This record gives sequence, C-alpha cells and structure tokens, in this order.
Amino acid sequence: MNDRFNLYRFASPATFYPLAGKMIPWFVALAVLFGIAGLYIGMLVAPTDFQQGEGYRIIFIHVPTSWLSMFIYLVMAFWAAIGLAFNTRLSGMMARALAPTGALMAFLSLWTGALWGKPMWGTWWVWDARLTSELILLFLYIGYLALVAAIDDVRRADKAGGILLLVGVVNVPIIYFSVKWWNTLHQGSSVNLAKSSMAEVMLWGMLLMALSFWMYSIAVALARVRTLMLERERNTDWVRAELMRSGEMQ
Amino acid sequence: MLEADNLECVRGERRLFAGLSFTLEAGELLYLQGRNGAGKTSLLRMLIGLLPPEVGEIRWQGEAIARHRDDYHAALCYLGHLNAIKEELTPLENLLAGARLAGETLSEDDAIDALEQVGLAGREDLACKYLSQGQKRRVALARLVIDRRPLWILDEPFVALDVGAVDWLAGVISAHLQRGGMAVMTTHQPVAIPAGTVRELRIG
Amino acid sequence: MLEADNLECVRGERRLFAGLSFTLEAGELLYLQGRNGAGKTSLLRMLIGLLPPEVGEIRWQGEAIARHRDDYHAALCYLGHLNAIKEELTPLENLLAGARLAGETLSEDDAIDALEQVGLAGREDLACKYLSQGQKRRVALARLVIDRRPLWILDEPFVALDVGAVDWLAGVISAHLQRGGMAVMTTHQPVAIPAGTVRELRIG
Amino acid sequence: MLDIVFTVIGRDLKLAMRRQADIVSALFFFIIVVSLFPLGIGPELDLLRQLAPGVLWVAALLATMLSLPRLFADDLRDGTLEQLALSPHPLGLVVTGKVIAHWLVSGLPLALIAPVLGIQFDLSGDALFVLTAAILLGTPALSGIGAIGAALTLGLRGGGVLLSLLVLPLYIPVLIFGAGAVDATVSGLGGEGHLSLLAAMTIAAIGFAPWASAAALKIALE
Amino acid sequence: MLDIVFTVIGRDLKLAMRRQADIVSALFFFIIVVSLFPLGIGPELDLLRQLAPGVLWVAALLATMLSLPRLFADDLRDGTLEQLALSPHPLGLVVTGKVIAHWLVSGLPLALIAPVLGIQFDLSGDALFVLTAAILLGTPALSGIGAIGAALTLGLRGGGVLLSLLVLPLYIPVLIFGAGAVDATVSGLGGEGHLSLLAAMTIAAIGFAPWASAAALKIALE
Amino acid sequence: MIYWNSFADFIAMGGYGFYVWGSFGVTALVMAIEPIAVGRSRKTTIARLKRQLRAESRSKEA
Ligand code: HEM
Ligand SMILES: Nc1ncnc2c1ncn2[C@@H]1O[C@H](COP(=O)(O)OP(=O)(O)OP(=O)(O)O)[C@@H](O)[C@H]1O
Ligand SMILES: Nc1ncnc2c1ncn2[C@@H]1O[C@H](COP(=O)(O)OP(=O)(O)OP(=O)(O)O)[C@@H](O)[C@H]1O
Ligand SMILES: [Mg+2]
Ligand SMILES: [Mg+2]
Repeated sequence: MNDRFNLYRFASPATFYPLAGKMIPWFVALAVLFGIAGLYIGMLVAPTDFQQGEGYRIIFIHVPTSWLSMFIYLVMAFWAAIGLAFNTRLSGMMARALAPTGALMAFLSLWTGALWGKPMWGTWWVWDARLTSELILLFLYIGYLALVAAIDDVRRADKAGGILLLVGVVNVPIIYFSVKWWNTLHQGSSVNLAKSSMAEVMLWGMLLMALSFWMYSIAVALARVRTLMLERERNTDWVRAELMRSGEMQ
Repeated sequence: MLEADNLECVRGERRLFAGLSFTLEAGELLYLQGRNGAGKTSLLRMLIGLLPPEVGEIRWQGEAIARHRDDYHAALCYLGHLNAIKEELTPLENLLAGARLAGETLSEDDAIDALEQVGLAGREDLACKYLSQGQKRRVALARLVIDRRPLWILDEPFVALDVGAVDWLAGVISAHLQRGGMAVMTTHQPVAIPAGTVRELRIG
Repeated sequence: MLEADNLECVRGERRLFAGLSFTLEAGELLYLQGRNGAGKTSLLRMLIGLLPPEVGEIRWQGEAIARHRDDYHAALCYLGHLNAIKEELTPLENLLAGARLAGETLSEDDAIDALEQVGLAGREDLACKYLSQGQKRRVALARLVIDRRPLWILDEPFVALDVGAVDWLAGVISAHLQRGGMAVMTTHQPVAIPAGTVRELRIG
Repeated sequence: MLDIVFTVIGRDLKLAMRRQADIVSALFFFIIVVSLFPLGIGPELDLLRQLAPGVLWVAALLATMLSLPRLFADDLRDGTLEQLALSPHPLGLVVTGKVIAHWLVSGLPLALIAPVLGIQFDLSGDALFVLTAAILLGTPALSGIGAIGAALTLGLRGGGVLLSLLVLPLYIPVLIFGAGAVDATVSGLGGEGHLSLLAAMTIAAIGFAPWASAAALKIALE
Repeated sequence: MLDIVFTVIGRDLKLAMRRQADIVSALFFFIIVVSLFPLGIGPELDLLRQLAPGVLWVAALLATMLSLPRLFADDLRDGTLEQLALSPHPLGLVVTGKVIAHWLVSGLPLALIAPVLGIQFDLSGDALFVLTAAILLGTPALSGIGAIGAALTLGLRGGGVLLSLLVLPLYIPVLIFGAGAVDATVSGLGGEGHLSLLAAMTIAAIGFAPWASAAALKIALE
Repeated sequence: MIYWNSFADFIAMGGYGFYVWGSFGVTALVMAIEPIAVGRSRKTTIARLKRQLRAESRSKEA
C-alpha cells in the first residue's frame, strides 16, 4: 500500500515538475561535456579507416542516432505500458514528450545513413532490411504523432497512442536483428571494428557521442514534458502558483 | 439498487456537474431533467460504464460497476439516441440479432409479436433503410417489449414517435416499473408515466 | 404562393397518399400531421424538389418548380432532420459557411448575434462535435434567425430541443409569418404558434 | 462462450451478403490493382515474373486494408457498438468474431483467386501453390492487425487514411515473408520456412489483436 | 458566378486543415505504398529503376482514390449536400470547387514529394522532372474522374470498394500515359507527347466531370 | 595526438567533406532548432495560460 502511494506521488506532475526543472541543466551540461569529448576523439584524434577513408567519421553520428531512435521507442513503449496499467497521468505526457525527439533521431539516422551510403555503396538508398526497418520506425513515430494529434481529448489520445506503441514495439527487435536475418549491404555488429587496431579509439568516440545524444534527448524531453504539464494541469492550484511565480521572475 | 455517489463530470474545460448522488430502488423511475447541454447524456453514459466519472463511484447492488462490469451489463438495458439498428437488415433480423448479441434467447414468434406491438406489422421484412424516422425508432424500442432485465436506461426514448406511440411506450415503462424494474430516463417532452414512483433529478 | 396539385406519392410498393392538393399564401403556416410513416417527410422532399412526385405538380408563384429550380431554391429554406453542420467546424464557422453556400451574405457580427439568440454564447469557438444533441440542433436553427427567404420548410424542427428553446423557436416562426413569410412544418409535439394563420393537413 | 463469436460471424456475414458489393469488391480491387501493373510497367514476361510475388502481395495488403475503415465504423455510427460493449460477453470475443468475418469476406477470396492471377504473371505450378498457401496463411494476420488500427482510428475524421498510416508499417513483416516464400520457391530454396513464420504471425495476431482492439474500442466509446 | 467555386474551395480546405490528418495522410499513404514495393520485390536497383514509373503512378492512383469516398459522403451524412443542392447556384460549380479542393489536398502534395521518392528508385534528373510534371498534369484528371465515381456510389454501403471498381478502369489511360511519359524519357524518346495528352485529359475531365457528378448527386439525393 | 595535418585537410575529410559535413551539419542544425522550438512553445504556452488565468479572475470579480 505504501509503495503504491510513493509511486503515485513520484508520478504526480506537481512533484515531478520542479524536479524536472532542476535536472535539465545537469543533463544539458553532461550532453555538452560528452559531446565535446566525443567530437574531440572522433574528429580530431581518431585515425582514418583503412577501408572507408575519412567517410567513416559519419559513424559518430549515425550510430548514436540509430541507437537512440530505437531506444527512445522502447522507453515510450515502457511509459505506455505503465500508463495503461496504472492510469498515471505522467506516463502519457512522457511518451508524448519523447516522440518528436525519437522521430528526429530516426530521421537523422536515415539522413546520415544516406549520406554515408552514397560514397560507400554508390547510392543514397537501398531497400535493404535494416534501412527499411529504420524507415518503418520513422513511420511508426509519425503514426503515433498523427494519432495523438487526431484525438482531441488528451486522456483518450494517450491511451490510444499507448496501445499503438505497444503494438509497434515488435518492430524494434526486427530492426536490431535484421542484419542477422537477411544478408544485406548494411554493416553487421561492431565486431569488424574490434578487429582493426583503431577499434578502441573509435569505440570510445562512438560511446561518448551516444552518451551525449542520450543526455540531450533526456534534457529536451524533460523540457517538453514540463510544458505539457502546465498545459494539461492548468486548472490545478500548483500550476496557478507556478504561473504567478514565473510572472514575478519576468 | 443503483447508487451514484458524489459524481463529477468534466468535459473539455467545463465542469458540467459535481457532487451528484442518488439511489434508485426497485419500482422507481429516475427522470433526469436539464436544459440542452446540461450533461444528461453524459450522466447516462457514466451510469452504463462507458464514461469514467472524474470523481465519484457508481454502485449496482452495492458493488462498484467498474469492477463488476459483466454482471452489471447483464442486468442493464441501454437505449441511446442512436437506434443501434442496421439499415440493411429487416426489423425482424435486427431484433433477433440484437437479442442474441445481448446474450438473450428470443424466439422468432416472440419477435414478430413484439414488432406487431410497436405497430410494424406488415413491415417485418422491409429493410430498415426504407422506414421512416419514427418507424426506425420503433424497431429499436421493440426490444423493450421483451426485455426483462431489471435496469433500463433510456436517453430521449420519445423522440420521433407519434402521439399513439408515445402513450404506448409510457405504458411499457409503467409495466416495467410495476414488475419491480428500475429505469433512468431523459426527455424534453412532458410524458405521464402512470405507475411506479417517479423521482425527478435536475442537473445544470 | 405555393400550390400542390393532386400529388401522389408511391414508395416501394406502397401508395402513401394520392390526390393531395393545397395552396399556401403569405403569412400562412401549413402544419402537416400524420402518424409515423404516413409520408410527411416524403411530402416535404417533394415540396423542395428533391423527390419527383408520381403524379401531380408543385407550383411556386404560379410556375412549376421542376422547371424553375434555381429561382425556387433561392426563395426556399429547408431544414431536414439532419442538421447540415460539420462536426469539425465551430458553430460560428458552420453558420457563416452555410449562409455563403446558400448564396447569402452574412457578417460575422450578425452570426455571433444569431448564435447568442439560440443560447450558444460562449460556445462559438468549440467544435460542433463536442456539443450536445440539442445544442447541435440549435446551431442548425440559428440560420432561421437571419433567414429572410419567403418559404420555410421544416421537418420536425423541435426535436431534441428543451422547453425554453421550443418556445423560442415558436416565436421565430411566428415572426416569420408576421413578416409575410410562409412555412410548412411537421412535428409530433404539440406546439402553439402564436401568430399567423395555421392550416392543418393530415396525411395517411 | 464461443457462442458469441459465431453469432457475430453470422451477423457480419449476413450483412456482407445483404450489401453484396462488399464481397465482390475487395476481390475486384485486388484483381484490378494486380492488372494495373503490367499496364504501368510494360509487357516483358521475364520482368513480370520477377515482380509477381511482390505485386500480388502488395495488392492483397491494399485490398484488405481498404475494407478496414468500415470494420467498426458502421457499428459505431448506428449505435450497435455501444450495445456490443454493453453485452455481458468480453468485448475481445466479439472482436474475434468480427475479425474472422472480415477475413472470410476479404482474405479468403483473395487466396482463391490468387493462382489465376499468378498464371497471368507466368508463375510455375510450385510457385502458384506456395503463393496460395502464403496468402491463405498471411491474410488472417492482416485482418487481425488491421482490426487494431481500425479500432484506434475509430471515430476520427480522416480516419481512413490515418488508418493506413498506422497499419501499413505493421503489415510489412507479413509482406516480406509472404513475398519471400514465393521468391524462395522460384529460386529453388523452398518456402517452408517463410510459410511457418507466416503461420506463427497469424496465430500471434489472431490471439492478441482482438484484445488490443477491444481496449482501443473502449477508449473510442468514452 | 465563380464566387461559389472559391467559397467551396475555401470551406473544404478549412475542413482539411482542421482535420490535419487529411493532408499529411494522403501523402504518407503514397510514400508508404511506394516503399512497399521494393520490400515485396527485392532490392536490385536495375529492376527497381524499370519499375519506378509504374509503381509511382499506381501509388498516386491509389492515394487519390483512397480519399474519394469522403468527397461527398460527409456532406451527405450531415445534410450539407441537401443544402448545397438547394442553393441557387448550379450544382456543377459547387462540385468544381470540391474537385479543385480535393486536388489541392490529395494531388498536389504527391507531385511535390514524387521527386524524392524517385531518387530512392535511382531515377535520373530528367526522369524526375518529367515524373513530377506528369503527376502535376495528371492528378487533376484523377480528382475529376474520381468525383464522378464518388457521386455515383454515394450512399451505397460498401461504396468505397465499389467506387474503386468504377473508377480504376477510367484511371487506366492516365496511368498509361503518365507512366509512359517517364518511360519515354528514360529511354531517350522524350515525354512531351505523353505530357500533352495528359494535359488534354485533365482539361476534359475538369470541364466535364463536375457536371456529370452533379447529375449523379441529384439522383443520390432523391 | 591530433591526427590532422592542417585545417584544410580537416575540412576536406579526405574527399568526403560533403558527406561528413552534410551529416554533422544537419544534425547540428536539428539539435539547435529542436531546443529553440521547445523553448518557444513553452513561452507561448505560459503566456496563453496566464492570459486565461487573468481573464478568469477578472470574470470572477465581475
Ligand atoms: C539510410 C541508410 C542507413 C540506415 C537507415 C541505417 C541504420 C542503422 C541502424 C538502425 C543502426 C543501429 C543498429 C545496431 O547498432 O545494430 C546502424 C548501425 C550502423 N550502421 Fe547504418 N544505416 C544506414 C546506412 C549505413 C551506411 C551507408 C553505413 C556504412 C557504409 C552504415 C554503417 C553502420 C555501422 C558501422 C553501424 C554500427 C553497427 C554496430 O556497431 O552494431 N550504415 N545503422
Ligand atoms: N471538449 C469540450 N469542451 C467544452 N465543452 C464540452 C466539451 N465536450 C463536451 N462539452 C459540453 O458538454 C456538454 C455535453 O452535454 P450532454 O450531451 O451530456 O448534454 P445533454 O444534457 O444530454 O443535452 P441535450 O438535452 O441537448 O441532449 C455540452 O454542453 C457540451 O458543450
Ligand atoms: N421501398 C419501400 N417499400 C415499402 N415501403 C416503403 C419503401 N420506402 C419507403 N416506404 C414507406 O414509406 C414511408 C416513408 O414515410 P416518411 O419517411 O415520409 O414518413 P413520415 O411521415 O415522415 O414518418 P415519421 O413521422 O416517422 O417521420 C414509410 O411508411 C415506409 O415504410
Ligand atoms: Mg443528450
Ligand atoms: Mg419524417
């Protein structure tokens, strides 16, 4: 009984709003820090790849965005499950706040992949399994955004969107394993990197960049969720107090 | 016994009503009143469990309907402002299919009987899309002739009916109350229900 | 002047009415009566020219409406049992678009005025899908407040309205008759229209 | 318990019969779309043979999808859906019935006509057989997944197109394995693996989709 | 006189904006359908390049067609169509407005995105240009012809599928010349002839279709 | 430690400049625009909510 109370308390917007406000600067700082370190290693320190030349440096964006596009979807599905199971107000907002960032990550993954494909494979696009499933992931994001935008009642929109997220989550493992299931043009897992002598530097660069993108996504999503909270809870006392306060500061 | 406890209804930005409570016993009719947009339809949809109330609880025989949906729905007959009839099917087919989907058994003879009572004799085999508005409403109402479930919830049942049909329906509701049934009803037309206890509730 | 001359209506196998004639002069209201399915709606659709009569002719100002459609339609305001409003648009947008499509000019202020008169003040900017049934009907009726065309044809205009709105609408129709307008109307609810000559016609 | 499933199937089939158009139309849509391609692409048989599995499957997807918007919309508009939600049976079972009826009307006929269309594309006997089996195994999954999309977009204007946006991405695995089965047969690899994957998808979809749809329907009714 | 046309266009566009989904969705349907084919057919670029014009045109046909059922159905259901038929303007002009609005929402966006999709199929610059021009010239004819079909099937249950049955055969000439224009460009013959035929079809359709639709609508209203 | 010999080399990226900088540039652009858009929507939301709040309290006084 007590646990549940605490869970609800944490999930209550009134508690979460100021907490999120305090966390955002930290995540921004971490994102910048990791970003600078990652770019330094990736762009300045890391040597060239013997097969791909300097073109391979796209990896430092391509892989983090690809990872995050999938990861954010999983997180949204997690929030959706929580929301449907416990009917918490926060979870729907979280899913919605993450969706645009996830969609952008999917877009960036496609964009950087396309720019990488032209020099490496000689074409902007091939209908290979991984590329295609990443494209589907983008469609799933857009479908989610379109669905929640089409339903005016936010509570209903969140629930319907949640069901869609849970149904669509099957696509994520498909993207991840697509390289194994179909033999295709796209790179397999990082094993081939481990063979080369430069592997360690590259891996570090990639990891740092991934961390940076991750922190960035959290910061943006938290900022977005704060706005959503104000919007949706505008009739509660705490939002009124918050609005008064922000008036004094200006 | 149907109990509503401290119900609050919010649609969009608007709080339609709050702190609404009532109890309804066997043989009683609750006659909901209120101007257009007061929230009568919204209240009925709460009572049938399709619209969760913002605050408050609804209990049937002492148990919250949110937790005992199937039992509650087995005891409930709802007639909304939509007729729930298929335009392609004939009145007879509509009546039979409706009963079967509601989990009841209904013989064809009984169904024909019911249709005759609502004044559709001779039109049992005409697709409903050819019927007039009042006749369509009558097809929907034919269910009430044979329905023996204890709780009836009726949203503006008299709409589109002619004078004769209004009297007939008032009689059907009376008979239901006398049998020990309960009913919740809205209507803007003043209609006299001869039997049972009528309790009025005004919202908004 | 609207004249119906020896009209006959056949739907499917059924002859609903035959040999029906009437004339309607300025300031007169024709109040159509009949049980459900008698053919009232069918007659109204003949009068507006959307259902050609089996036998007979309808004349407006002495000329057959089948041959002078555009002139006739410019003089006619029809309100069916469907509201002809778009659920996505707000009441204000619906009213303005409706007027413009009917070939009339209507300023925004007048439209807001009309909506206020039908009791929708404060809901001008809410999409119609959120309105209650009675409120939707009111949006459709708001057209009548500003309509100055001579012939109104109204199919059950009082449906879904609460008591206050029924009185208000009766007043609007009276004013139209006093202005020298004509109206044809059906309704199952007894409603008193204070002004003008009321002529009753019973079908079926 | 299963009574309600059969009742729903019976009712939906009767409605489909009464409307007539329903049954033939999904089929004719399929036939027409398949026949459009040779017109847009040209008559070379070699090329067409390569295209056949893909084109037939895409057409099957679209034909199934086309009838989805009306899966629940008619029932919503005339109030039947409210009554179904109020019936004492679990809504999931009602939806199961509707999904099966949808497949009988829109999926099964496709499987029956597919071999004929396959001949137009000069497919071999083996390939025709696998094509039919694949469509037979895959289309129930399409109906099931489609029901979720139909329920989610129910009552939203413009829902028909939104529906395809939601559903088509989820159809893609079925498309890939369905077309892959025929391709594999043509290239001599044998399509059994693909077919069993299709069967697995269909079982998963039929078991899971009705309950997800039922949840979505309850939301739409609020 | 033209006032009513603009009024109708304005109203329909406003409705489309309000629904949001409408505008993006026809477009995304197009994108998704085009993307489905390579999945069903396989990734070889040579093959795909040959297919591109046909696939893009078939997808454009289907995307236009998908939004047709609602062209008049919404207006019929809520009674607006009756009111339009009673307005003192010729119904043909009202329909002209609706056709133009339909094209602006469902045809124009396709033309704008087509080049991007063409790149995915590895088409050359010339071919991309002709493809865009062809879609720009051909889609108004699709909207016009579609309006006739939409009016004829109005109010018939199962109309959506029946509609495609009526309309697709009439779309075939547009498809053949539309895809032909691109093919001709690719093979170096020049697509001008095809393009001018497309333009002629569009002019004929826009001039004639609204009046045929208006006649059909009057029948549907009886 | 630094791998590049000159700044020009760095920009040229061994002939892959267009692709590499195209990727990094668009990413940087997106990651700059997104926070700005979020911030702006936050500002407009707060302004709107305050307007509503003021209108509400005024109508209550009246
Ligand atoms: C639009 C085209 C592309 C898309 C959508 C795409 C998508 C993805 C995705 C989703 C991942 C993450 C999956 C995982 O880590 O297992 C990934 C990783 C990767 N991609 Fe791409 N990619 C594209 C083009 C390319 C190109 C052209 C190359 C190089 C020639 C490439 C090289 C890689 C590498 C090396 C990884 C990391 C694999 C690992 O470490 O596991 N990608 N890509
Ligand atoms: N999103 C929303 N924003 C504001 N108001 C809303 C919203 N949704 C619904 N409403 C309001 O809620 C009310 C719904 O009322 P309901 O349909 O329950 O009325 P009713 O009492 O049945 O009226 P009627 O007698 O006309 O049938 C309406 O006043 C409507 O304007
Ligand atoms: N195809 C058909 N075959 C037989 N009867 C038909 C057919 N089409 C319509 N009808 C009959 O025609 C009549 C249509 O009546 P109409 O809608 O004009 O009635 P109404 O007087 O407006 O009734 P209400 O008061 O219920 O609105 C109905 O009695 C209907 O049964
Ligand atoms: Mg109501
Ligand atoms: Mg009538």
